[in-house]
Amino acid sequence: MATEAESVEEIKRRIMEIAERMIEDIERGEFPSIRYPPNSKGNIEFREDVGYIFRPKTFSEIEGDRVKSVKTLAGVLYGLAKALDHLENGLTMTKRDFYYLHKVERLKGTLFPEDQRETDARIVLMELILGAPREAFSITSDPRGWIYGDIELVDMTGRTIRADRVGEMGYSVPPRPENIKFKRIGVKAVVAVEKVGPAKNMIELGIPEEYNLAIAILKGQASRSMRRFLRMLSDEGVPIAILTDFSPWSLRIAATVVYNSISSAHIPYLAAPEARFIGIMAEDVETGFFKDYQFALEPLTQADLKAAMDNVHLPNLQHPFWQRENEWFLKNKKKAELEIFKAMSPSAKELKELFVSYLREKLEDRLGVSI
Amino acid sequence: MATEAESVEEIKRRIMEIAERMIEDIERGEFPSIRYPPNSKGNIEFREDVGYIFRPKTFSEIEGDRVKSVKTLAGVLYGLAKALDHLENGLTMTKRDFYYLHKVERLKGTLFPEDQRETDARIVLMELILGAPREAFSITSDPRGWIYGDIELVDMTGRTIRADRVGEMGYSVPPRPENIKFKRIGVKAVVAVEKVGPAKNMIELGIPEEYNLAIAILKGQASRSMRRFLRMLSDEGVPIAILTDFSPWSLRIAATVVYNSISSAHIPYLAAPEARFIGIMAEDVETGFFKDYQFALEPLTQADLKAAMDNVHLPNLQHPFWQRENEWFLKNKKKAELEIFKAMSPSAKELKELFVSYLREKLEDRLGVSI
Amino acid sequence: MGGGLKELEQISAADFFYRNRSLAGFDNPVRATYTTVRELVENALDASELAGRPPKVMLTMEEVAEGRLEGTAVYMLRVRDNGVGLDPEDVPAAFGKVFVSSKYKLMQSRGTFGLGGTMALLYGQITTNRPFKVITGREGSPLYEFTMKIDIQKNEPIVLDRRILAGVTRRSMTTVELYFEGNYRRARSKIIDYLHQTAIVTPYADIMFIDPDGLFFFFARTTDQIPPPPKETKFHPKGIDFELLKRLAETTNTRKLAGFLTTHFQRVGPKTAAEILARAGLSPDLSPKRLSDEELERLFKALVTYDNYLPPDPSVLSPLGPNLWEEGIKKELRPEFVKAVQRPPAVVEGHPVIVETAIAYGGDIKPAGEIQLYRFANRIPLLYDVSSDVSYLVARRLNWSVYGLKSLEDEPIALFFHVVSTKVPFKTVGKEFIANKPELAREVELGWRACARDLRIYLSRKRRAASAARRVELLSRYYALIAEVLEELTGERPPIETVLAKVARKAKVEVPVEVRESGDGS
Amino acid sequence: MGGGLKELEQISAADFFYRNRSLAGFDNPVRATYTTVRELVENALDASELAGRPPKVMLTMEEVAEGRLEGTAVYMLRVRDNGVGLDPEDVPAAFGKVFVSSKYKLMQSRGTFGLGGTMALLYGQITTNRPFKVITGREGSPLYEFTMKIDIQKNEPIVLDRRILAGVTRRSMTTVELYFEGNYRRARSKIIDYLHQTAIVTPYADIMFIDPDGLFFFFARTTDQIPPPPKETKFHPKGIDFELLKRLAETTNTRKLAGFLTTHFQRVGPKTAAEILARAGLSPDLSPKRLSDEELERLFKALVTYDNYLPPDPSVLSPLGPNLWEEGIKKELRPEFVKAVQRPPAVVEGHPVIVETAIAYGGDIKPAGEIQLYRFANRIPLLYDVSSDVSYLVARRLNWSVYGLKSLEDEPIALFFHVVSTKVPFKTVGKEFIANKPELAREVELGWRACARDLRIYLSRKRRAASAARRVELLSRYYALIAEVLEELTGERPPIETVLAKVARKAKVEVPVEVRESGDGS
Repeated sequence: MATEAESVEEIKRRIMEIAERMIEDIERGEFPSIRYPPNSKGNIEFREDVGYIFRPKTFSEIEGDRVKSVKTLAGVLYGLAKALDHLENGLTMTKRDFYYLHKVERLKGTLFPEDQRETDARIVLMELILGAPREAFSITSDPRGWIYGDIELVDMTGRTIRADRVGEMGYSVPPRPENIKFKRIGVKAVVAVEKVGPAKNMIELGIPEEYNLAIAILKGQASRSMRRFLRMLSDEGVPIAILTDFSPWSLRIAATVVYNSISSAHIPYLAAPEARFIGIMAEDVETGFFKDYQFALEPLTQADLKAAMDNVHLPNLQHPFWQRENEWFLKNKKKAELEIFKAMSPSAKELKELFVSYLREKLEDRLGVSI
Repeated sequence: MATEAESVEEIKRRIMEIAERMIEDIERGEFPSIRYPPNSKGNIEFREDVGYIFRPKTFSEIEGDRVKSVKTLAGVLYGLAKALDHLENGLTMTKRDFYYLHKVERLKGTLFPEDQRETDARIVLMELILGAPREAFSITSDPRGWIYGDIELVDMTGRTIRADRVGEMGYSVPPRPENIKFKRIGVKAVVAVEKVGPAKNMIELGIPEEYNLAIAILKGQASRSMRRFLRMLSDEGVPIAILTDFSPWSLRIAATVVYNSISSAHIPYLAAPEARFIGIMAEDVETGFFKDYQFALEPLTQADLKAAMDNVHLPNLQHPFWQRENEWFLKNKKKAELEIFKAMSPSAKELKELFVSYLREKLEDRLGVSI
Repeated sequence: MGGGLKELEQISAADFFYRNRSLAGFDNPVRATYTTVRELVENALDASELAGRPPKVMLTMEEVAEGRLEGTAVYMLRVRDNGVGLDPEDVPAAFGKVFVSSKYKLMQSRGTFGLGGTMALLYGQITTNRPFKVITGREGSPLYEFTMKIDIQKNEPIVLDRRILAGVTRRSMTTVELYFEGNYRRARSKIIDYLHQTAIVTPYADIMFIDPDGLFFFFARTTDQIPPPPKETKFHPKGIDFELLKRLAETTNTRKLAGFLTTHFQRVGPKTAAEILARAGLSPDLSPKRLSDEELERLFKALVTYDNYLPPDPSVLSPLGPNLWEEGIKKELRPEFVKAVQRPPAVVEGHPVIVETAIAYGGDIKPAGEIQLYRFANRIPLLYDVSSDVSYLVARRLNWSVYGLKSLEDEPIALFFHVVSTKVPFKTVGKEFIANKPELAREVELGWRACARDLRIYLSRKRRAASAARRVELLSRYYALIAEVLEELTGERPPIETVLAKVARKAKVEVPVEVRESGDGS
Repeated sequence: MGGGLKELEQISAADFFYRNRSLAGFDNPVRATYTTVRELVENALDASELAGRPPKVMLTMEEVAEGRLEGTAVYMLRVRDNGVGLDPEDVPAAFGKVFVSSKYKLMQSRGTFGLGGTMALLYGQITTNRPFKVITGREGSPLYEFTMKIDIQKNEPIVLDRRILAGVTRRSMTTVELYFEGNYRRARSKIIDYLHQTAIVTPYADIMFIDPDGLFFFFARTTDQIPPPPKETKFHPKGIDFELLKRLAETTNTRKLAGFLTTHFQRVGPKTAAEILARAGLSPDLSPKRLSDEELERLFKALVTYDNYLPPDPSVLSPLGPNLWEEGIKKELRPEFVKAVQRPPAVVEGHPVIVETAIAYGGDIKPAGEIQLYRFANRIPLLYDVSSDVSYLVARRLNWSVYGLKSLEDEPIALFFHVVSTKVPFKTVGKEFIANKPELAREVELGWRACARDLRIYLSRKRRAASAARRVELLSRYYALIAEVLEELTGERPPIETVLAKVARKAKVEVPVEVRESGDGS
């Protein structure tokens, strides 16, 4: 699935092109500048069917003759040179690494950074200039997330791995899943679970084996690599279900998997528009599955409430479905967590039954998958 | 390696014994009470050769006739009943799950919790009463940490797994590593690296394969499961090296692997006293490996400084070695991070050489391992 | 001084105050309205108390015309007291002159400069140009009515009319009636507050007020007992200055220095007088009136530097006493607990001082989100500048938690502070708050501590009773759960009723008839 | 009033103040020391200015004996001015009586109650019982020396000695010499501060002070120009009260009412007078001295309710003027920038007011972590209670960021505020801060805004020049790096010197000779 934009050779070519254009400018007696499409609101569209798309209409210029931007210009150039070097040596770096690449003698008085925010901001700029995610030029994020289930894949080293045979957590999704090829997919669907506890319980209860499901463990907000990985699975035709808490944050977690997020809207292939939300909903709490367990709801914290208020304006939550859910928080000031399944099962015996009946109903209803 | 204290049957027996003793008390017309050794300073010893050991000299009583402790008594009893239930059904739970097990109708007016701190505190009490880690009675922590290298192991499902053939991150250490059996260990040593970036780079540079090393990725403070796992490897005779930043926190990270920590001092088999510190040291910065890169040091944050001041009194850092290192922070108010290797390598080419020469020197010097 | 003087002219004391009326609290119509009421009420209370009878003060205020400024009006104010009344010969001087005061004697009194009442009359005259009336009589004698003005430039009374209203006065009384321009609307809450607090500190007085809107306020007395009136006293030698000594020496009737000292000063007996005169190098037989300036100065030095006097005589002071004060607080605030304490006499800057404190709790007192502090000086309520007062500072710094109180702001508690002295240590000319002198702060602190100790005992008794009952209820609830869980684990329900009955007996409480069933079986 | 009066006695004005000396700032030895110096300096400055010459004030203070209290001492204070001197006949009344004031005229002056100087003498006498001396003479006439005391009870001067020191005075002068008990040690910093701030607002005065430790402080004048002296003026009809009208009517020399009005009031011409008398129903030909009380009252009502007067005449005021004030600020504080602004006259509560403001920046002024605010009223520095002053409130609320200032506390900036009026609207009797009247706040705000606009222009010019040079330096540095990285990437070093030269020419700055080499090659 690696696209042209992300192939190593293409990235190298683009970096060299930028360098040469700068030299030409200077030789003409002009200050060099770099033009790029900013990830401003106007350049980002949101469509319910495909999520965020980056469609530049306006462009910005990093102008080399201005005091305010000459540091940015030099910084981007230096960053691109370092990225090229890493690509050529097949090495990755973290954002912290990138920051340290600026803590060198030669950059004193110029780019030697005050703190990491400076170099982090420049990474986004490089993404926009190169039109590629930072992983494409070797700056990876901390890996987070596992997948457990009957999926066979070939990873960058060429080895074949089966995701339910690599330990009880399953397969750790790597920072750059681009390198993975799927060999065989033996599951009916992937259930991406927000929290480790419930996901682990499903695995312990044998649900993946018994019902032919894969369990993806997000551990909070889905990481970029996990989102890319789920999109790759979706592109293979696997139905993706997102199982989250019922909280203002969980709406965002789900929507980010489906639509991508505004902060990474300029990066393609992070959205999985075919994925479906099967998390807890207002209806489940009010009149459905959890109606007798209202007392087990948690109050919203101040941060939760703030998130709910912000949700009102988030473009990827504008669909009436999300807004209706979100209104519930603003009105009731409560949330339901996946752990509520525990509060419902007086003894551990009942837990499997509860999980399965919940999954059965939601998978059928939202993805047409029968288990 | 599972000890008697942690075997499922033994735990179940102990729980039933407590219940029966309470019934006997009540039948005698007395209020029941539970006696346990608190994890107070006096009950914890520290020895440089084995780390923290829990050796109770004084005992506390949860008294059933006192308003202040009757809630604790009821809470412990209820918690033990829930643990027994999970053990009988082969299911784990998180601390959050345990909290939710208290959010039930029947506990209204008694144990229905205000917030999770209440039930978290009770877990520690249960550990002390049962004399076993919470994992033994099915309350597990979030998994964190990987190991990559030529190690073959058999996990709880009975499958054989080789830790350098399960993807580019390596094998995810599970929440309860007790269940693992080692089949073959092909490495000269395990290097436990604090941070993901440098660890990942070592793997990318082929260092595990080329030098017969395993890389354990801690991702910050080593999780309880990782510490148990490293102890298990150490018990198999594998030299363990701990590679951290040079910061007040890193001293604690290293010492916690070697000696265990005071907060879990009552839990056995978490320390790996044979493990050796190979992280960055004051000497390295002042006159050694990094002496020309002082400018790449980071200033201590307020939190860092506070940690350094607290380190002065931490029992597991009382050895003159740690105190000398710690004094450096108090004096210089700076720290060195592992990313400094990046600041030292003008191009990615030099990085492997730097890593290898550092590891070679330190492994030889601290563990007598030649690579 | 210097070269710029022209048209030199001496002005009278009344004239000076006319020109600087803000000094006495008449700086704007609102404040002037409050000050006018206050000065006349205080004079009326003083008059009645000196007569040794429970005061009965009746105020009537009517709006009679519009004022010149926005929001102001001309008011008629009539204040009647049941004091002994005045001799008609004294009336013109008592009401028509500024700066009448009694001679070289010390006595506790409410008045501020001893001229407040006259200033109110002066202010009325300046703003309305109307005369004021004084109706006064003594039981059995005729009742007189004077209609008067004040000649401000000369500081002299002008009697416009003097007549006999009745041949025989049935009950002694004095009524003052004046017109002034003010603003009652905006002064109203301060005035009512002032009367309410006056009632707290004067529980033996009936105070009635009919305001310009026709509303009737009645602060009724609940006791007949009045505190003993203050006595006059001589000066303590440590509190004098040279000028005073000179005047005493000029006007004394004594013939010899030794007698002069023992006659005019307290704490000076023949032996002390002899020692002092020896130190001054003066013969005890010298005539005080014939002393040279230089001799007088030696005497002065000897008097003020001598160190073996007893402290000033406090018998001159008239504190309210704990009983009366608790009475006043109960009647006006209806607390569930009140405790007043009178401190022993102390000395502040050479003057005797008695501090009285009280604490009230609960009942009609509700938490107010701020410290509720009532302050009084010589039985006058202090309404302004609370946060600078010594008592406020003490209230803030005291560790109330020792007495089982979490916070003064959020509990139903009110604090009271009364300072009684021949010279109240006010901090400012406005006389609205008491200076933060260490000796005084100590008195306030010790007083409140004593009150708070009683409050702690009261509160802890109350709390103990509540907590014993709560204990039985709580244990019952938890043991219901414990029994249930044990039954789940072992199949056997332990007999918790026996143990519970034991505690209940000890606490003298019933066990809840049915040990509560939990809702969610399992 | 009421029944308790005994031994009635009238006391004199001097006696009243003797009994209430805290009113005038003599409440303790420290404050009394400061007040004594201040009152005498102000009298001296007034005297010299009225003589129309740059003041030269010389103070000497010596410790002559120990005081009675801990830390106090007896001091001799001598203050000499270069005013026109006094007529010897005027001396006793001018110095030996309380409440001498000029007659029914309004004039801006420094004095507080017009009695501060006398109070200082009185205080000295009370505390030391020593006489004071006045030495005065007019150029060409004899030089007299008076040795005096004050009879406090009678409020009369006592001249102990009067002699001629010299037959001919060479330069007019007055010296006052007195003894008092005080505490210079603790009053020292306040006194020096007072003199320093007085120098700011009186740049045309030489002020010298030799203190009890022998230290010499000299605040030298830097200009000969003195502001025009204030004029006397008549009352504005809106600012009078009935009492005043009555006195004017009694003492006037005019014969007819029409003339009376135009003669004694400002803003009243014949036409206005006629209108007012018509409204009062009084004939213009009536004699003012023969008006009945009732007629006078009608006249009063008509005068104060008439609404078409012009506002009060501000020519009576004597502001310092921007030039003199900037001079004073420059000489005492040496700022790098100063701007003073004089606001047009305004009216506050019927009295004319002129506000002067100034802002100074940089130089010897350093950031102080708090607002540096200098306040003056009729050329007197105000040293206490800054945080309640109207100007402080305005300084806090003004949005200074509009003028390129981040914070008053952390920048090297000082604010100045001077209010000039026939009646300065002080808030308290202590006369230490100015009331927060909206009209006044507006004047202060507009004044500072005008100053701040100039400051903004100054600062932005300064910043622009610095930034052009910085730009060239900065671009050069970054292009050295850019060239290096490009060379690493492509093997080709681009000719950055050309482009850099272009900017440098535009900014009129040299390009650094060598474009800086980076340290770490790669």
